[in-house]
This record gives sequence, structure tokens and C-alpha cells, in this order.
Amino acid sequence: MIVEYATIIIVPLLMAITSIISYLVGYGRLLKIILAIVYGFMLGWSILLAFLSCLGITLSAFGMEFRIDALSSIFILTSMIIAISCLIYSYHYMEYYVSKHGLRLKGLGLYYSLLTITILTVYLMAISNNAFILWVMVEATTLTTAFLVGYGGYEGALEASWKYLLLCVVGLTTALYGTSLIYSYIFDITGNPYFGILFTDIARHVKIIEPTTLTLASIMILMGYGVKAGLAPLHWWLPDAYSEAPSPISALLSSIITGCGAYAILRWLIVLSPALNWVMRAILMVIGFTSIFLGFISMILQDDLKRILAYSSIGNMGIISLASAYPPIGFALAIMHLFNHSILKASAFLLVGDLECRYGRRSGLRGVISDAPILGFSLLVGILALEGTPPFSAFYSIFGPLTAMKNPSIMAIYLIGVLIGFIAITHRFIETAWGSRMNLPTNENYPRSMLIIPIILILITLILGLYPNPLLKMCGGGFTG
Amino acid sequence: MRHLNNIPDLSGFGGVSVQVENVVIPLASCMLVTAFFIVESRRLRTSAYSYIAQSSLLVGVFLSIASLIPEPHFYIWAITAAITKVLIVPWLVLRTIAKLGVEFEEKPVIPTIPSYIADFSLMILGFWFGFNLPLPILKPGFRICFGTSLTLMFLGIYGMTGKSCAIKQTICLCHLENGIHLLLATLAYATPITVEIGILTDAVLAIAIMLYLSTLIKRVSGSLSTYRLSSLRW
Amino acid sequence: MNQLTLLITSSILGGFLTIFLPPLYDGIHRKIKARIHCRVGPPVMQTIYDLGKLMVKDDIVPEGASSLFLYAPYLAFSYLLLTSIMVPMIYLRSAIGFTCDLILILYLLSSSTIFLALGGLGSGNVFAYEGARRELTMTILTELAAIFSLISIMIRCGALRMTEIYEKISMIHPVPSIIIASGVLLACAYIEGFRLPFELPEAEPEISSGIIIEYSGRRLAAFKLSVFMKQFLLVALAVNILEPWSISNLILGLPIFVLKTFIVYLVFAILEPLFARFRIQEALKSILTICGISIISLILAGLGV
Amino acid sequence: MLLTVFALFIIASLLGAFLPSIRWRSRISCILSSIASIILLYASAKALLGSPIRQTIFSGLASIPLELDRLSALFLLIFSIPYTLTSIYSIKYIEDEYVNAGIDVRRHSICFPIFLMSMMGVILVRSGLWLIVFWELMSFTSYFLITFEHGKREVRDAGFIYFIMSHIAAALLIVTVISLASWTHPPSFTYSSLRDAYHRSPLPALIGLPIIFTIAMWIKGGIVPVHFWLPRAYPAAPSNVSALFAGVMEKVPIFLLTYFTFRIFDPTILSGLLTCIPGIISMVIGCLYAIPQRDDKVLLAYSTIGQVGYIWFALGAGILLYSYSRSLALLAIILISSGLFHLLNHSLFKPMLFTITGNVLIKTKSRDMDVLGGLGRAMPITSIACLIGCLSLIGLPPFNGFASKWSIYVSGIASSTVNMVSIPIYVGVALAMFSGTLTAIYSLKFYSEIFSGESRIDVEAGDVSAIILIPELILGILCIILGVFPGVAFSAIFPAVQPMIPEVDLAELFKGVGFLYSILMIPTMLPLSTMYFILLAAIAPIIFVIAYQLAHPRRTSIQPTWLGGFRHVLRDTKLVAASFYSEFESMLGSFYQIRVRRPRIAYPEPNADLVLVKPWIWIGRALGELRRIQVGPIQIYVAILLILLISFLLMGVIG
Repeated sequence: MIVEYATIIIVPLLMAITSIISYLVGYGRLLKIILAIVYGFMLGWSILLAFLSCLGITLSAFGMEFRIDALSSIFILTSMIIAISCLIYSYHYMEYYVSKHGLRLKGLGLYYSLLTITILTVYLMAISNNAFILWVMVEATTLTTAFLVGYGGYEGALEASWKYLLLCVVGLTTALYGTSLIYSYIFDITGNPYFGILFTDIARHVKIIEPTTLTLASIMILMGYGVKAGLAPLHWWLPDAYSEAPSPISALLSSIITGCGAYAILRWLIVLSPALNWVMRAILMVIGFTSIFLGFISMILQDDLKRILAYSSIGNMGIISLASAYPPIGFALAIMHLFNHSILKASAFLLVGDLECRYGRRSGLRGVISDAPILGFSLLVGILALEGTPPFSAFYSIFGPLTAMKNPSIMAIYLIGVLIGFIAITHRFIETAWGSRMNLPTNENYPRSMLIIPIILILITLILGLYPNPLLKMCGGGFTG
Repeated sequence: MRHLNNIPDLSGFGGVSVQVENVVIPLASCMLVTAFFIVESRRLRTSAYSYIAQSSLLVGVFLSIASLIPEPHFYIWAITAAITKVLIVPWLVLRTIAKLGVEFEEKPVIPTIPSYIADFSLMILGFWFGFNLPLPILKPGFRICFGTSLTLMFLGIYGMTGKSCAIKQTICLCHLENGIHLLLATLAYATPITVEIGILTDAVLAIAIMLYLSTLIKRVSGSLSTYRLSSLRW
Repeated sequence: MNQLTLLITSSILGGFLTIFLPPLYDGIHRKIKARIHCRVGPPVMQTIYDLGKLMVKDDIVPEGASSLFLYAPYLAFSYLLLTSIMVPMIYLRSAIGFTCDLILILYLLSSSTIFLALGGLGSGNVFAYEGARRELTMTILTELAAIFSLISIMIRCGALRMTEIYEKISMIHPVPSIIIASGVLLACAYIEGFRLPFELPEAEPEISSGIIIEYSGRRLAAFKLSVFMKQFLLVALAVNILEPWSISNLILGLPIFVLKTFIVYLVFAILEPLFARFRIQEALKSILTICGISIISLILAGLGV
Repeated sequence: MLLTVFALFIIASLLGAFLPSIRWRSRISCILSSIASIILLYASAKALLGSPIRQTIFSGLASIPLELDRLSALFLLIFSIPYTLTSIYSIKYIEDEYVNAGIDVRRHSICFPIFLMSMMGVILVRSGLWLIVFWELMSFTSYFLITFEHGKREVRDAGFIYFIMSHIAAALLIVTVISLASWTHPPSFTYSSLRDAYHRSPLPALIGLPIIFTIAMWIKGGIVPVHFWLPRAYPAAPSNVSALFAGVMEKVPIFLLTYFTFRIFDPTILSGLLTCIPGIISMVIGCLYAIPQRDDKVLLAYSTIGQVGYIWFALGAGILLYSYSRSLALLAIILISSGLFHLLNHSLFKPMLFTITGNVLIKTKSRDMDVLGGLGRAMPITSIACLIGCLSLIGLPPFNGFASKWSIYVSGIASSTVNMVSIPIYVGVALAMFSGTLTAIYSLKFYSEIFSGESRIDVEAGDVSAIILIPELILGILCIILGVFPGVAFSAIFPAVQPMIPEVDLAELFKGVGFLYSILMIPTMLPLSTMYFILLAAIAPIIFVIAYQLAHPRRTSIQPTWLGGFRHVLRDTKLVAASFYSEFESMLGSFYQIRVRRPRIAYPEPNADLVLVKPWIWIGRALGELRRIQVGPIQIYVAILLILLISFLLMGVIG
């Protein structure tokens, strides 16, 4: 009981207060310490939640308004890992960023405030059992991060931010349409206005919804949250926003903000899966394949490292979508891929941020490994891990869907797509990592923490790859709970 | 547990649809007219004023529904909508327009006459969808509301497509939000108030951030045109 | 005379024949050639005299020579001598003939070529280098033809042992594929003797003696003898395949074998003056033709003809 | 004991990573690796003679089942020889070639032991999941080792192509394993359950999976249609690594192929053909393309393709015969054993030749055979080692190459009279002999262009260090020993192959035949007699000594080389390597000719390879232009959303 109310009241409250404090206190040493403590507490809390869900305990409060099952807890865990990494990474990176773009150092208080609010909204979204609140929170993450994307204030950043905001807001509208359709149908049939709100209730009544309506509604939901998740052909905002945001924000966007969209889609699919017909599966597969091919092919001639990673995100979201076309094992794999991809993509973005910090640019680089061996090496390993090479945990989730497919032609297409992605991304990063030293002025003045954090993230996946039992267990619980 | 104890008695709601229809159809048609002005007016202020008018009409729809059915929280909807959509959002928009000192919108992407044609065809399309979508739950009266909301939504998105001015696009977004509210009133009128408030807050926040971004765009690139923002390449 | 003594005698006899007959045949060859050219020509024993003369000469070793240069002629000689013990010439069986020795014989013959080429390559002389290169290019193609023909014989007979092959051939002869194959073997033997039109590795007119340019004294003797021996061994293989009946008889074996080889060398001697020298490309083309013929025999053997 | 080996390799890698002294970092890593390899040698020899070892590390889904059965023991025994000797060689080679030049070798000292460990792991594991893990580990570490000199453009390109190809191979392997695993109940990755799953799987999988698997093995094994990474990657790697690639990594897919074909899939005529025919093709193509090369390592790389082709051919022929009729089991076992014997021999002489190119690199910093020459005078011991290697490669009696090639030819010809399935075998033997002559051509070129003739660069006298030479000489001695006593090898290979072909009862044959006796003579019913080789090895030297003694109480005088009238040695008169056999090239036509991009190109590429690689680059370029869809203004993308929304609604209305 205490845990439940702490999870639902104290933790968000703490974050809200932290957000306000960081805006009021202003940027300084004190703020850094406060934030680190709060985020550390959050991480610890999320580990506790994950542990509880591993034990099979589902928390709920306020008449099931808030509910933490395995899917929620794994998403919270992911987002908290990313959050604390981004926070600590930001300490130095944002100072560099601010000085690069000529902004006020003091204004960073706003940055941390918004960062905290973003994490708060993500947290609320994950614990929410209410379909409408879910939508509200997804929209809220868009709003806060849109501001963070444009934090640099230069033309490219503003363009990216505008595109992001406009497309996401417009797209999410359709998700609300879909949600309302399902709600009104259940309401109309049962006469009870509360049966169509909570996911647990919807799951109970989903069978009574008339198939055409359900398909229409689920397509609209998929389309709405698909924009947020960056599924092709709704991904247009994604490369711009990722590449123009400050690196910690790119990491955040790529992992948990797109993750929000994927989470919402998964949440809905899990609820709707008993009633879904082949149309939805076909659409998921088509969208999945489109994303995989479009995202991965776009990487081929790309020179900007962050944009490559952005396109890679599109492809990986496609993998999630494709996996979720094969319930129930596909859902587990999709959740697992959401976790793996978030962690690894975040680490890749942070490493690229290191490069940017070091060389002042993020394209046309080469010979990093002879200049900064650890950085170059971890960059390479991170990319390989991201592309699903064992023994990193992404291997299970990238090649896992093959077990579910059982159709040779689909398997072949999928493999071709994954291979294209592998070739494209490794080619660019190999070009970056290997080679002789460049004659660029390097900025050696960045702390070890900026390097250690991404390495820790990679190590997490390595450990989970070598000993995948806990991850498999949690994700396996995700689709049943 | 709160929900389960307070199930309102809505059993007669289907029966009052004819009355609702009588009230809602004029209001909805008026909303369409304002929608046209919002999207097509070259003067930003005109758009903003049309938006106020449309929001007022929306509040009217809420109020009429609230008065016709025993549903108390529709009054709260109406009040919150009135506060945010009639007061706060227009105020923000108008203030930004005044601050930036722009009178007319940037040159639109789609020229005037094709734009008008697009508007009307989208209206027809919206209503066609409203009446033809295979949604067995919709009563005839609500089909008009549904069609209107779809039309508002289409026009809002169309406005963002066809216009290049950042503020105009923001106003179109507000317009889109109106469409959403009409939809919620049509389909999900029984949802708890928290949902409604959340959605409204989001809308206001979105608009505030967009307006702030548009001032930044104006400051950085010298114009409000988002069509010309293309520094990012593949 | 028990079986073992017989075998050892016949093998040792074969070795002696391999060492002494080819120089003699070479003398005869020169004599006949001279006759055709309307010259008197050297005495029949001239080649043996030449070799003997070389045996008593001093050795001259070039400065840049590697150890291979020193040992290669002897290595080639010893490999060929070993082969000569294995190849049944005058009696059906040989002293160290085991199962499937045909491939071994083939490889030993090739090995001698390789050693000779290595000797030329190791002499440190660019001309010898060029000569060795030409020799390799040519002899290896030639050996290809020989390999194909031997495989076709093996496949047609369904046996891998020389003894068994001869026995089998004497039962089924005449067979087109085997006749073609042995013809190819004879052609190969002709080419391996570096007679006109294939006297390219030596390339005397072009680059002053080519592969043997730096050799002198006993090494030159060993070198020349190795070339003769190799040719002789190929001829011996071929004639016994063409006419396998006499070989099972010990008394008739020796004279008939000498007669057979003599006829072949006679034909070679008559053929040579008819040709003009080939350039390397033409030579290679004609060897390729021979390879083609050997492939035909291979196909025929595969079809069981 | 296996765990000790694993642990030692990991410790070697860690010490290689973290020791403070740069010099000792690589030394310790290599020394520990060689110690581990020696233990491995001991363990595998013990397992081969005694009982198999079974172990499991970890538990649950991630458990690593290890098994050292006879076949694994044989392969590990074969591997551990190049492992040990290459590790010893690396101690000094890395120091002379890189450390002394001030290059950081940490990446080498980390990856080298792990690379060794991963290959060992692939042989040992009995779980599909860990097979993939070790396989990928092998790809990674080998990739990092290939790109050791990543400052060079061509090295990076080679590494990239290698990486892509090995990843494709890995993907195919993953497909095989995962498809099999998806049919297991309960979910399990162990080989035994994969086997059951295979036998329960539907017909398309029954046919398709072996094909997919074999293609994966082709790629890693450098078999011809997918070989193009190999002639790029081998030369790019440091010589000790190339030696391991040729000596060990090429053999890993052969092990897997053998194991999977007999233990998980069933040997079928199809799988036999899939192994045999590519083997024949790569035998010919590899040997053909080795001839015109001028980079010595590229030459050896193509030669590797050719020699591996022999192994595949013999293996495939064995599978073919066995699957055609169980009554041909004896012939099959001899063919397979001959193939494995050639594998063993190739694992001896090819590492030796690659390490010799390393010696040459240390001495001259050059791999270009146009430039090299006359090194026999400066490096006498190396040149002897190289000669032994080349003669073994050619298969000159009594070197080991002969023994194995001979047994392949003999068993191939013996089987070619059987029936229709033996047509590929019959063709294969003929082409194998043809390739044998080609092998002679390029080996002689390799030796003579480097060690004889004239040098175009100045080399100071004095051979390389003894630590480098001793492993090479040991390999050379092993080559001769195995050539003279092939029975030793066969007495190790037969028991390893026999469990896969249970129809042949070797116990019966080996009854009363002790190990020492089998050195001299293996069962007479097999058409291979060790006696033969012993006699050969004995008689030829005796004759040689007699001939030499006859000739050499005589006075020998040393005089300058005749230079055709030139006063000094003209270096330009050296025959360039690329045109060593120009006549062949002109005969074989343009497909065979080497495209020379720049006058001093380091990696000549045959046109045939370019044909395989170029289209993919073009396709990639064309696809890459898809990025242009991202360029438009915001309005377009909003419009796309609108259109999508409307079309979804239309779908809803229509149905």
C-alpha cells in the first residue's frame, strides 16, 4: 500500500518539486547535486518496481487509475536509466552546448526543469492505466521535448522543433479519435461510462466491439502513436529533431520519447490483441517493413552521425512494429527490443555527443580510434551492439522475431532489411572510427563521466546479453500482465 | 472506486438526440463558416477573432448539450472551454501578433482559388465520412457533430499544409483542437472531467510553445514563414 | 630365380636402361637428323661422350646462386632414378610397386621438372630466370595433358596400379581411349625432350641457353641426363601401354622394350627436322590442343569406350 | 582442463589490455596464449585417444554445454598446432613489426587471445545460441585484427567487406539455428534438441535449412561465389593473423559443416553436391587466380581458396557417396578422411607460408613481389622454410601435401567407377589434378620471386630472430614427418570420422594394431600404404647422396654471374611478378586479367571479383538516394499525414 501510494503520489510530486526548484534555484553546483540525488532515487525506485514486477506483483491505486505491470515497470526502468545517464551527461555537455550557441549559462535551470518534467510525464504515462491520460501524457512529452529540441535557438534547431511539434500534435489527434471511438462504443454497448477508459476494463470488453469499428479505431491509434514512435511513413519529424537536439536530448528522444509512442502502441495492442484480425497484423507488418527499409536505406549515403542514428531508430521502431504483429511472443520481443534499443541508442547518441564535443562537428570524421582509442572503440562496439550482434542483448530482440515468423519469404525480407541496416550504419561508423589521425583541433577538456556513462549503458546490455534470464522474464511477463 | 459508484443515468440520452440535433446543427454550421474564415483569412487578427467566435460556438454546443441532458459535468466542460479557448488562447495569439507586429500572414503555399476549392472539398469529405463511416453507435444527430468535428480537423490540418505562416499554423492547430473537443463531446461525453482538463491543458500548452517558437523563428530567420525553413538536408 | 630376385633384377635393369639408353638414343637421333640434313653427323656415342666429358670438368658456380642451384640437378636426377625403378619396363612388376603407384609416378616426374626449374630460378641469372619461367609455363601444360591421359587410362582400366593396368590393358586392348591417351603421352614425351619445335626453355637462339645458362661440369651433366631420363620414362610408360603383351614375358621383355623405344625415338628423330621452331605462344597453343585431345580421351574413358 | 584454457585466454586478453608496459603487454598476451594452446593440444590429444569430455558452464537458458568428442578433439588438435606456433611467432613478430615502430598494439593483444578462444569455442559448444555467440565473437575479433593497420584505406575497405560478409554468414547461421530452435519443445538450443526439431520440421525447412546453413559456411570458408572478401582480408591482416586465418579460421566452417551434416541434418545427395561442387569450382578458381598475383599475401590468399576447395571437394564427395548408398561407407570415410588430412596439412604449411611473408615484411617492409627478390641470400633459413612450405603446397613427394592430395585422388578415382553420382567426383578428380599443376605454378612463382633472382631493394644480411624462425621450422619438420608417416595422421583421423559413419567398423580393423605399428602401416585394405612413403623418403635421399658424392670431391670455383654483357646487376631486368605467367593470362582472356588501377596498386583485383562486388555498390548508391524524400518543407509532411488519415478513413468506409 505504501509502495503504491509512494509510486503514484510521492515520486511524481518529488519530480514536480524538483522541476520547480531547478527553475527557481538556477544553474549551479547545488542544482547539480539535488538533481543527481533525485534522479538516483528515481532510478532506485524504478529498480524496486522492476524487481516487484519480476516477482509477479502488479501495483495499482486509485481504483486502477494507476497500474504498474511488467510492461510499465520495464519502461520505467528504461526511462530512469536513460534519464540519469542523460542528466549526468548533460552536466558538462550542456555547458559546452551553451557556450557553442551563445546562450546564457544561467538559463540552464530551465533546461533541467524541462528535462525533469519530461521524465515526470513519461513516468506518469507509464504508470497510467487510463487510455485518455496516456494520450495526454504522450502529448505532454511532445510539448516539453519540443522546447528542448529547439534549445539551441538557431535556425536548424527551430525548424526541427517546429516540425516535431506540428507533426506530433497533428498525428496524436488521430490517436485521440481512435481512443474516443473505442470508448464510445464500449459505453454505448455496456451503458457504463467507465468501462471504456481504463485499459484493464477495455481488455475485458474488447470482444464486444464490432470488428470494423475496432479495426478503424486501432488503425487510427496506430497512426497517431506511430507518428510519435517514428514509424514510416509518419517519421518525417524524426531525423531532424534527433540531429538538431543537444545530444542528451537526442538520447532521450530516441529512447524514451519515441519509446512512449511504441509503449502506447504496445499497450493498446496488448489490450486489443484478443479481438484483432488479420488486417491489423498486415498493417503492422507493412508499416514495420516500410520503416525497416526506409530507415535503413536512408542511412546509406548519410554523413551526419546523428542523422544516421535517427534513421536507425526508424528502422528499429519498424522491428518493434513487425515483432508486435506476431502475438504473443512477438509482444515480448517488441518490449525487449524497446528496452535494448533505448539503452543502446542512447549510448550511441551520447558517444556521438562526445565526438561533437571533442571535434566540434559530427560529420566527415575519421581516425577517431587512433586519436581517442577508448572513445572510438566503444563507439564501434556500441554500434555493433545496436545492430544486434551477440553477445549483446539486442541480438535476442532483433533476431528473435525470426522465431515467430515461420514464413521463409518474410524471414528473408526481414533479414535483408536488417542486413542493409547493419551494412549502412557500420560502414559509416567504421569510417569514423578507423583511419589515420585527423588534423582537427581537439577539445580534450571533457570529463571522463561523459565517456563512462555510455560505456556503462553498453555494459548493461552486454551483461543482459550474456545472462538474459532476468530480461527474458520481465519481457515475458510484459505481454501477459 | 469513485467511478463505479457514480454512474450517471444516461439511459434516456438516445431519446433526446432529435432535440440535440435541432440545437447543434445551426451551431455546427456556424462553426464551419468560422472555420473557413480562420483558414482562409489573410489577416492574422481576423483569423484570431474568427477563432474566438468558433470557440464561443463550441461553448454554445457544450452548454446546449449540458442543458438538454442531465449531465452536470458538461457545464464544467463548457466553463473550462470558455476560459481556455475563448480567453487564454486568443489572448496569447493576439499578444504574439501584437508583439511581433505582423499584420498579414506570409504568402501561403497553395494559392487562393485552389485553396478555396480544397476547403470545400474537405468539408464535403468530412461530412461524407461523418455520415458514411460504419459506426453503428452513432445516432443520426451525432453523425452531424461527428462530421463537423472531422471537417474541423481536416480543415485544421489542411490549414497547416496550405499556409506557411507560423502563427497561422498555430491558429489552425487551435482550430484542430476545437474539432477534437467537438468529437469528445460527441463520442466521449461521459468521460471524467480529469480527461477533459488534461486535454485542454495540453492544447493550451502546445499553443503557448508554438507561439513562443514562432517568435524565435521570426527573430532568427527574419520571417514567420515555415515554408522557407529548410536548412536541414537529408 | 625366385620372385624377389626377379623383381629386383628387373627394376635395377630398368634403372640402368633409363640412365644409358636415352643418351644413346640421343646420339642416334643426332645421327639421323644429320643424315636427313645430308650431313655426316657425330658418332652415335657422341652424347655419351659429351656427358662423360662434362663429368670430369670443374664446376663453376655463379656468385648469386642459391643452394637450390647446387642441388637441383641431383635432386631431379635422383627422383627420376627412383621413378625408373617403379615404372615397369621389361617385366610386369617392379620392385617397389605398391597399390596405385601411377599417380606417384606422375608426381615424381613432375617433381623432376620442378627441381630443374628451381635450379634455373636459383642461378641468379635473369636469362636463366626467363628460361625457367618458360619451361614452367610449357612443361606444366604438357604435364596437364599427361595427367589427363593417365587419368583416362586409370578410369578406363578401373585400376590404379601399374601392374593391374597393364594386365587389364592386355585383356581389353585395343581401346580407343587408351590409344588416344598413350598417343598424348608420346606427344608429351616429345615435347618434354625440348626438341624442335618446342626447344623453347633452352631458347638458344634467343637468350643464350636459357635455363642451363649457368650450369657447367657435373651439374650440367646431371641436368642433361635428367631431361633425357624424363623423356625416356614417359616414352616407356606410353609404349608399354600401347603394346602391353610383351611385358608379361621376362625373356622377351628386354629386347622388345628396347625395340619399341627405339622405334619411337626413330620417329621422333625423323619428325624433328620437319618442324621449324615455334614461338612461345604458338607452342602453348599446340600444347593446349594436345590437352584438348587428352580431355577427349578422358571423356571417352568416362563413357567406357 | 577446457575451462583452464578458456580462462587462460581471457587472462591473456585482460593482461594484454591492462599491463602498463607496452612491450610486455603483447609479449605476455602471446606467451599466455601459447601456454593455453599447449594445454589445449594436450587436452585434445587426450580426448582423441581416450574418452570424450562433457561440461556445462552456467545454467538455465544461457548454459554453455561443451563437448570434446572425437571430431572436436581432432579439429582442436589440428588447430592447436598453428595456435601454439603462431602465438610463439607473434611474440617477436608483433614486436619487430609494430612495437618497434611505435605502434600501439593493445588492440592486437586484446583480440588475439579472444580470437583463439572464440574459434575453440565454436568447435566445443553444443548449443546453437552459444555457437552464434562464439561465431560472432570470432567475426568481431578477427575484424579488429584485420583492421590492425587501419591507417590504410585498403585495409579499412578489406575489413569492411570482410565484416559484412561474415555478418551475412552469421545471419544465415542465426536463421538456421533459430528456425530449428523455434520447433523445439520445450524451447532449447542444444544440438540434440535441434536435431530432433529438424526431424520434426516441415518439408521446406528440411530442404531449405541445410542449404542456408551450407551457404553460410561457404561465405566463411571463402568458397568461390562468395569468396571475394578473402583475398582482400588476408593481406590486410598482420601476418600472424593471416596465418591463423588460413590455418584455423578457414577450417571452422568445415568442422561445422561436417558436424551439422552428420549430426543435426542428415547427409543427403543435395548437401553432398552443395559441398562438393563449390569445392571443385573454388579449387580451380582459387588456383587460377593465385597465379597472376604480385602481392605475396594475395597470392597465398587465393591459394588458400584453392586448397580449401580440395578439402570441400573431398568432404562433399564423401557425403555424396555416403548418402547415395550406405554400402559405399568405406569409400566415403576414406574420402572424408583424406579431406581432413589435407585440412591438417594445410593447417601446417599455409600458416608457415603466411608467417614467412611476415618475416619478409619485417625485413623489407614490402609485400610486392615485383620489388622483392634474392632474399635467399639474406635470409637463408627463412628461404629453406619457405621452400619446404612451397614443396608441401605443391605436393611434391615426400612432403605432406602429396600424401593428402594423393589420397584424395586415389579415393576419388576409386569411387569414380561407381555410378552416376560419381560424375562430379570424377570431374572433380580431373580438375583437382589440374589445380595441382596450377598450384605448382604459383608456388614456384611465390618462392622464386621472393627468394631467388635479383632484389630491387636493398636488404641487409642476417635472418630474422630465432623466436620467429623456430615455429616456422617446427611447422616445416611437421610437414615432412606427416609426409613420410601419413599413417600417423590417418590413425588419428579415422577414429574421429568413424562415429559419423557407423557402418564402417574401425575397431575391427584396428584390432591388434597399436599406435606405433599404425605409424608404419595402416590397415592394408585401405589403398594407402605408409610403407610407400617411407621408402620414397628413404630411397630418394640415398640416390641423391650417391649422386652428389660421385660428383663432389671435385673442385668448385665461384665466378660472377653472367649478366648478358651488362657491367652491373640491373635491377630492372628482374622479371615482374605480375607477368610471370603472362602467356596464361593472354590465353585465358580478359575475365582473368588483373585490373590495375594505379601503377603501384597494393591489391590487384581480378575482374571476376569486381563483377561480384561492384553491382552491390551501385545498388547501394542508388538506394541511398532515397534520402531525398526527407528534404521537403514541413507542409508536405503534414499533407502526407492528412492524406494518410483520409485514406484510412476511406478504407473504413469502403470496408
